[in-house]
Amino acid sequence: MDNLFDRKGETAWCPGCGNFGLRNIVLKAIAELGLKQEEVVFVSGIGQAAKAPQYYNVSYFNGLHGRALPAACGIAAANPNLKIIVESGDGDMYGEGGNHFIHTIRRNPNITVIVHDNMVYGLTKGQASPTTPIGMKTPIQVDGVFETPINPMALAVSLDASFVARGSAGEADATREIIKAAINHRGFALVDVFQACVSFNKINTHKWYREHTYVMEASHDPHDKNEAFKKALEADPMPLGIIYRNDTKTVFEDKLAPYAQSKEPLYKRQANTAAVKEILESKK
Amino acid sequence: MDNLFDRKGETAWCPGCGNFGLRNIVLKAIAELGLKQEEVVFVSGIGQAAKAPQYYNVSYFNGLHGRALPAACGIAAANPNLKIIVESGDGDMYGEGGNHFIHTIRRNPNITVIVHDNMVYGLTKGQASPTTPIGMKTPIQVDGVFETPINPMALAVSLDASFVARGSAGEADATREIIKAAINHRGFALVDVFQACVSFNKINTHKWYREHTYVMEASHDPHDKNEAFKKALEADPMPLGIIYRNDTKTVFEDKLAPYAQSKEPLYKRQANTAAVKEILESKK
Amino acid sequence: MPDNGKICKGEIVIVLAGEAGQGIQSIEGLLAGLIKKEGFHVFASKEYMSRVRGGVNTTEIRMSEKPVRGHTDRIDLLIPLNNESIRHLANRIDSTTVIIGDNTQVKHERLVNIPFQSIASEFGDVIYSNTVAVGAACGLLGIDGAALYSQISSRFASKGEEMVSKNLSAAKSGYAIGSELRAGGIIRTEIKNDPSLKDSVLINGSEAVALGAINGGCDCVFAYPMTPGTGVFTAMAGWAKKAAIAVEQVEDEIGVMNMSLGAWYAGGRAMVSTSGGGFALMTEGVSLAGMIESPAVIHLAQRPAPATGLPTRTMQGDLNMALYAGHGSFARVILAPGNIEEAYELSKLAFELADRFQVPAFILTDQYLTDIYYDTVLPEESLPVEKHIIEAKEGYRRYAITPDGVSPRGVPGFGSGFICADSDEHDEDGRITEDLDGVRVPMTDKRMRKFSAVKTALLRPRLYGPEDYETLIVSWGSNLEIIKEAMALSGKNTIALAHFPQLYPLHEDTAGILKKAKRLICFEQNETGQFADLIKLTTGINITERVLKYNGLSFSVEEVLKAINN
Amino acid sequence: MPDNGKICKGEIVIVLAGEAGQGIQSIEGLLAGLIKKEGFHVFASKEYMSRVRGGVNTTEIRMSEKPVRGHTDRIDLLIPLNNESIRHLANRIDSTTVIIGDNTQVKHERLVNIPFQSIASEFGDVIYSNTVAVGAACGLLGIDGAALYSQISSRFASKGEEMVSKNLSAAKSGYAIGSELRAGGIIRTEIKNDPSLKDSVLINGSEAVALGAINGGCDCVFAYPMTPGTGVFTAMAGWAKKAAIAVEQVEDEIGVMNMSLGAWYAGGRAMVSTSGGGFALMTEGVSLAGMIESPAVIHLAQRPAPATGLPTRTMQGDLNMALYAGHGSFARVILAPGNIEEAYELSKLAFELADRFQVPAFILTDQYLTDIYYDTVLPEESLPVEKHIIEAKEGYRRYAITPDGVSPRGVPGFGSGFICADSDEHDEDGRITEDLDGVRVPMTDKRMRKFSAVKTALLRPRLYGPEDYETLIVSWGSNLEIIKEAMALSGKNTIALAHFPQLYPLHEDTAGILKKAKRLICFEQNETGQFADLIKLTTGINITERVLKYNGLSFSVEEVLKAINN
Ligand SMILES: Cc1ncc(C[n+]2csc(CCOP(=O)(O)OP(=O)(O)O)c2C)c(N)n1
Ligand SMILES: Cc1ncc(C[n+]2csc(CCOP(=O)(O)OP(=O)(O)O)c2C)c(N)n1
Ligand code: SF4
Ligand code: SF4
Ligand SMILES: [Mg+2]
Ligand SMILES: [Mg+2]
Repeated sequence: MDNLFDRKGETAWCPGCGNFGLRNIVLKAIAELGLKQEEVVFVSGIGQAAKAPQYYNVSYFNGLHGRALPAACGIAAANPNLKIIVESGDGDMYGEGGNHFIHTIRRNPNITVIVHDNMVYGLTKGQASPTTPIGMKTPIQVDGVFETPINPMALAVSLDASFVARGSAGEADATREIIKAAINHRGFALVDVFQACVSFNKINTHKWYREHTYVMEASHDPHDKNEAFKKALEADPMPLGIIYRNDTKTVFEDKLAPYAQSKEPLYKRQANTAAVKEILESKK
Repeated sequence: MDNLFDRKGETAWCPGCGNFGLRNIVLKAIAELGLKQEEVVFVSGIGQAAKAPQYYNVSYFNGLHGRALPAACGIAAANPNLKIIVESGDGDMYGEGGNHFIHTIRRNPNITVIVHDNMVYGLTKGQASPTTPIGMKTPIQVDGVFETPINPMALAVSLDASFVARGSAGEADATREIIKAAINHRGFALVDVFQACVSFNKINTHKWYREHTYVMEASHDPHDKNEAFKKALEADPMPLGIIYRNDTKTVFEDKLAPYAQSKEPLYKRQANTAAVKEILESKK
Repeated sequence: MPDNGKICKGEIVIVLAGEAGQGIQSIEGLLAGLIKKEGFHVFASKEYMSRVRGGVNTTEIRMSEKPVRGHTDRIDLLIPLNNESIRHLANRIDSTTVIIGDNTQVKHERLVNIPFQSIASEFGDVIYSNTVAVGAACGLLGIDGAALYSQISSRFASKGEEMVSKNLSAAKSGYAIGSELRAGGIIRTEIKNDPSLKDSVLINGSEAVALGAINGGCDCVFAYPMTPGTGVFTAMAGWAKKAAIAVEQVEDEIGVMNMSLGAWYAGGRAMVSTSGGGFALMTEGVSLAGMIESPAVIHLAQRPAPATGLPTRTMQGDLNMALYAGHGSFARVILAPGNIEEAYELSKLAFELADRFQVPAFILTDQYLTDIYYDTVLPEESLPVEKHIIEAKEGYRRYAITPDGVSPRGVPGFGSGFICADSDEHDEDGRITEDLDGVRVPMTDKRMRKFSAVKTALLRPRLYGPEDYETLIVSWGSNLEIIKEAMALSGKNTIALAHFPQLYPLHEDTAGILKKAKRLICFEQNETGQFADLIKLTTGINITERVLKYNGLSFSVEEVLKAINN
Repeated sequence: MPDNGKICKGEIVIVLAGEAGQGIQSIEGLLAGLIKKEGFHVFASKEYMSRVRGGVNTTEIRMSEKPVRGHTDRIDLLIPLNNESIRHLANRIDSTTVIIGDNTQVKHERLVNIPFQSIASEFGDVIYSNTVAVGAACGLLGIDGAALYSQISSRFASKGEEMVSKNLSAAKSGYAIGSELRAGGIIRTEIKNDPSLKDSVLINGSEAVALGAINGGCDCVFAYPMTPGTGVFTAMAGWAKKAAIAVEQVEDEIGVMNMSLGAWYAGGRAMVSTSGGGFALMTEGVSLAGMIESPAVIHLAQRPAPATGLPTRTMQGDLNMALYAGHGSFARVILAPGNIEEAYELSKLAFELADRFQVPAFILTDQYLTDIYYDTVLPEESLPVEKHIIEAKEGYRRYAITPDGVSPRGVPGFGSGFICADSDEHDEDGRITEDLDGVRVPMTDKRMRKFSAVKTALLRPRLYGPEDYETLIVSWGSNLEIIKEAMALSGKNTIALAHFPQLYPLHEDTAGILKKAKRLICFEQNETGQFADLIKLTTGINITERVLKYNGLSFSVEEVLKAINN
């Protein structure tokens, strides 16, 4: 059966790029979940990964570099009935957007965040990203990166993110299931997905990811934060799967005043002039 | 003996504020370390805490709200011989400045960062900060904070910060020793110091901090990251002391080209016109 | 004690002064409320330091038989709580100023001593000094004691029985002394009261902006605290439940702006509130609004810059920033209320204009305006707000090319069409393009046509004074009422004021209005005359007489009067 | 094959076109280098899409016996690597354009077929097609084969023996076919070469900015990648070790700006490099520079906006942003190089002015200028850079009030005085203040005096053409050489050009220069004429004839010519 979400046609991606694999995984995941096209909104920043929403048949908000998350929170605030999926790059999410990443985790809106983690800045031609491994040489890091890369799993666990998982574009089935679980999760769900950039990252290739990752067993208990942290630190091979989850957290939209009584989206509501009247009355 | 760093006179702080205690601790620490006044630079952002450098006899860079860390990195880049101490508030460091916090940890410049953590925005009159506990009511968070507070210790450990410690303004001796160790540490050293805001935080008072913290035993091994993470999560009471350290990390300034041969600060150097000549020659 | 009592006919100007933390603000609130309740017109303005304790903060309260709207230098009655206040207000104290205070705290040759602290101590704590002071003030002003006591009771009710009774006793002691001084003739007020005042409200500038926004359908408020933008944020947070508003404190101003654009995209009507430094961080987001043609409403409360500047002071220095914020060319609207009524009116209008033309709309206020309050009557709204939203059918094109550049706006979830917003140059569908002549140029032209579109709904400069003016004062923002009062005092019937509630785009009548005058004077609270420059750029008319102030305080009626008479 | 061969006298314009990733850039580099090495003048400019693979990118290479500096629409020889290129360049292909290509990839009725791919396949892989193409081009242009082969050998040396030999074979095959076509007269070049060219350098705009900065004593470069600002960053990173420069990629542009101010504070000389959207994030930091009176050097490479816009295209749309960035009033300097020589000159000057007056100095370039390259001679600097730093003695006051507003600048660690920088309003010591009339006002006045101070070192508009002009073209930035060439072609001796290397403040002669003309035409690559507006605001002269372009491509010589002849 045709996948309705699949917007056929050209992409701006390089042949052989891991983005294609991840695109297929996402398309299949949302189709399998039976999401309705008109209730889904994709949100992204700027980068090669951030172009992904352009290639789906959905509504999207393709905002500024690094600013996908606040836009997504605003969308959630205006209409909590939408399925909001953020799809963006490692530079976008952990670099320029790092502050939003931390605080959106704290805010815990009901959104799914899929990070195309190719450990490099693709669109701007190969500079180091926050996840680039130490030693990699680039046109800017001419002697090799020396900064400690971010471990998105450990970082998200330390912030008590409500759903923290890792996938890999090369592990289609496992990753699709993870993404489905993330979308089904109510609250902030992070899925960092390894993805080879064939043009600019000559170290973390498709093969490298295959050789340095494994799909976790069911035995890992994602509810224990200390265990999750340990898992997150596992380095070689790196585990794929749901590292941590905390289903007890308050969800952002639930705390917003408009939704105390009803989930009706804001666009259907009227200006609250009655409240103004009442307030003015109290000031007489 | 008179402490030369002590700039006597009025402060803009409220009587009874924990900032006074912390100020005394810092003054004593830097005096005991025998730092020379003219080689010390304090850097801060904006907030009540961030005013601290105004009250020392030192050079300071009192920059923008949230932007102390990049300024400190720039100072380190221009003169690696200076002792750079950042002193600022929890809102400044973890809120507005959150992205710099993450990435400065990765960069690992040789600076000490002392955060006055009063779990509130003092200067702007009592809104929630990133460390405000769940449930606290404020003029903005009228129903109480629901966002998960940042645990600065866990966050810094997850980022493999090279020195991660917690103090409390009410524990002068222990905190002074921690700060001294932080200043002596080569690399990024975080000391988050609990400090009561008597005007706006009615929950986390001097007494509360006393009752919910303890000074750690020497038995804790700060070199084990998983153990450190566990320590960081300990909630009631919360440990004070050095939670984590990693002395093997590369220091930012060491990687900068000007310091490959010599540590001479940039202000003493001359424009490198010879290099231009050479480059132009190569382009003929 | 002065030999002859002072008589205040029609009006008295009271100034309260003391350290931050000494409770000036609560005295002020209590007193102003009582004055209004008693049927007198009241106006209050404050100036304060950027600290939580210490320093000197002052509040001016005008009690009058006519509406009073502006800040004056004159002080009839000064109640200083500390000695610093005397020094701080030296320029405003003259030989007729009556000063009452505690002589253990305050030194002045003409001080009328009331031992606030020792009286307070009788009730167990000097913290009751404030209440003694407010009681004394009420007594002096001849305000009804019963009204005072009932206010005190209700204000302290939540703090328990003991607090109520001690404060009541303190107020009564103060009141007795105040009444005695009044009887002794030290200061006499001859001010008629006006019972109809019970229908008017006592409201400050921040609250007026907030309520106007709710009238405009505002349903989301995102902000990061920053003085003086915080007032609107706090007001909205307080009313969030009553008015069903989504309020969120965001991690930084960049997040604030982008969150607001996300909300508009999904059908919300968001406002942000900030000040200069915070707004600087939003400028990339303003450009995004320009590109995705999103409405945006930005309350920008000005304070002195550069950088952190003087956080709690006032200024009109951010006009250029509002005008030019964001890379690229795109239409925008800048409104600048002159008083509380306009704050209420224009804040609503900002939502309408932003939504109708899908542009950023600014509400440009300042610390002075956000903090002042006075009694006024604000109209209640009954017409429903037009939302300018359509149902997106299949094949919907978010950026359909239209004659006026405005494309019908759909929101996700409403209809089966896709709503695609793209920060890159895009085609009518909202999809990224590299077609330069085929798409970039027509899409830019479409956006540029909105510069004309917004001109179809401009506010005309508001003229005060004679129609056949010789001198025309040009002004914007919170100078309005101060200038009006100065004009009235000047007694000249050749002077008029052109007050601009909309700064950008300028109304087409502007040049004509200015050309009629022989003399043009522009009053602005910045270093260069940013608005005069905008007028020059737009009309070619160069106003060379620019009265500029930038010490962080508003103009006073007296200052304006002096400048007019120059 | 056309019946009559085409003769290119004195110059030939070659355009290479193909997908991103097809190696256009490496052909271009090789070819341009060879042309220069052979003693011909060369100019190259590129336009490309914002993607890593696919789409169409083109490079224009002019080979000439005279210096060539500007972009032209005309194409004498087109080498398209894919069929999309033909469509993309349709407007520029005319009946005289010779097109060579592989007819399995490219369709055109006049295509001269060279089977690049099948030849390449002989050597085992179609990836050698490029090398075949470059060989063919060299053959066609009559470039010495030996020079080509030695370039190929050295370029592929690092990739191993096999790569060298296969590329050499591919080049030779292409060269043979190219030479044959040349002999067959399909295109004939009659271009004299100039052996003195060996003393000139081949350098692009980004490199020129970078080298000029090093001459200006630049020792720190902080940036976050953003096209087209990245070129300067990359050049500096490449030369960091050679020139002892501290280079750091920062987490975001806010960090970039603040890091640079930290570096200046501590005695470094930092440059940042960015584009519009990134600069928007720096504006709060620019205001900080204004307040702490820090030098700052900002390379702002313009591209089309709003928002992400067209990331790889060119525009002159950020002038207003550079002019008004940052809340508050403070002096600044905006320089805008018109060509590579000026990029080199003004980049150095930016450091001198920033440091001398302690103000932000902008180097405003654009994608076109940063990417073009041509042969030129750049002067070597020998005079030491003046650092404007003093030793701070005890009691040193960072913000000492001075007649010109500039206070002697100390740095921490040099002397025993304290260097206190404060983003709040501060006193002469740099300590926070709330003294309004005593400190705020004089401190503001001091800062405002720097507006006059920077006017003591202004660059005059540079005039090209007759002194007794009737028509004066007004222009800034990278239009310079294009307009100069068009003027020369127009043959009119009544037209002159006023090119402004400094946009702000404007030189006092500006009004006089403009008033001499009967007709004024302003060329700008933005939607409104931002510079013309600045001239209007400053001089009162309103240039109504504004030739504006904003499709993302630079002007071409032909376009300018047409506009002049209008
Ligand atoms: C404010 C701002 N700064 C910089 C850029 C330039 N920029 C665009 S994408 C990008 C990095 C993209 O990296 P990543 O998010 O990892 O995506 P990828 O291309 O690797 O998929 C940068 C730096 C920008 N568009 N905006
Ligand atoms: C860009 C910007 N946004 C907001 C502010 C207003 N502001 C000043 S201090 C502060 C919070 C201070 O909190 P914290 O850092 O915890 O310091 P504290 O006062 O509690 O010591 C805020 C929001 C500002 N100065 N600049
Ligand atoms: S640059 Fe890298 S990440 Fe981007 S499309 Fe190409 S291969 Fe993929
Ligand atoms: S507001 Fe709080 S943190 Fe600030 S000085 Fe007062 S008590 Fe201390
Ligand atoms: Mg990436
Ligand atoms: Mg705090």
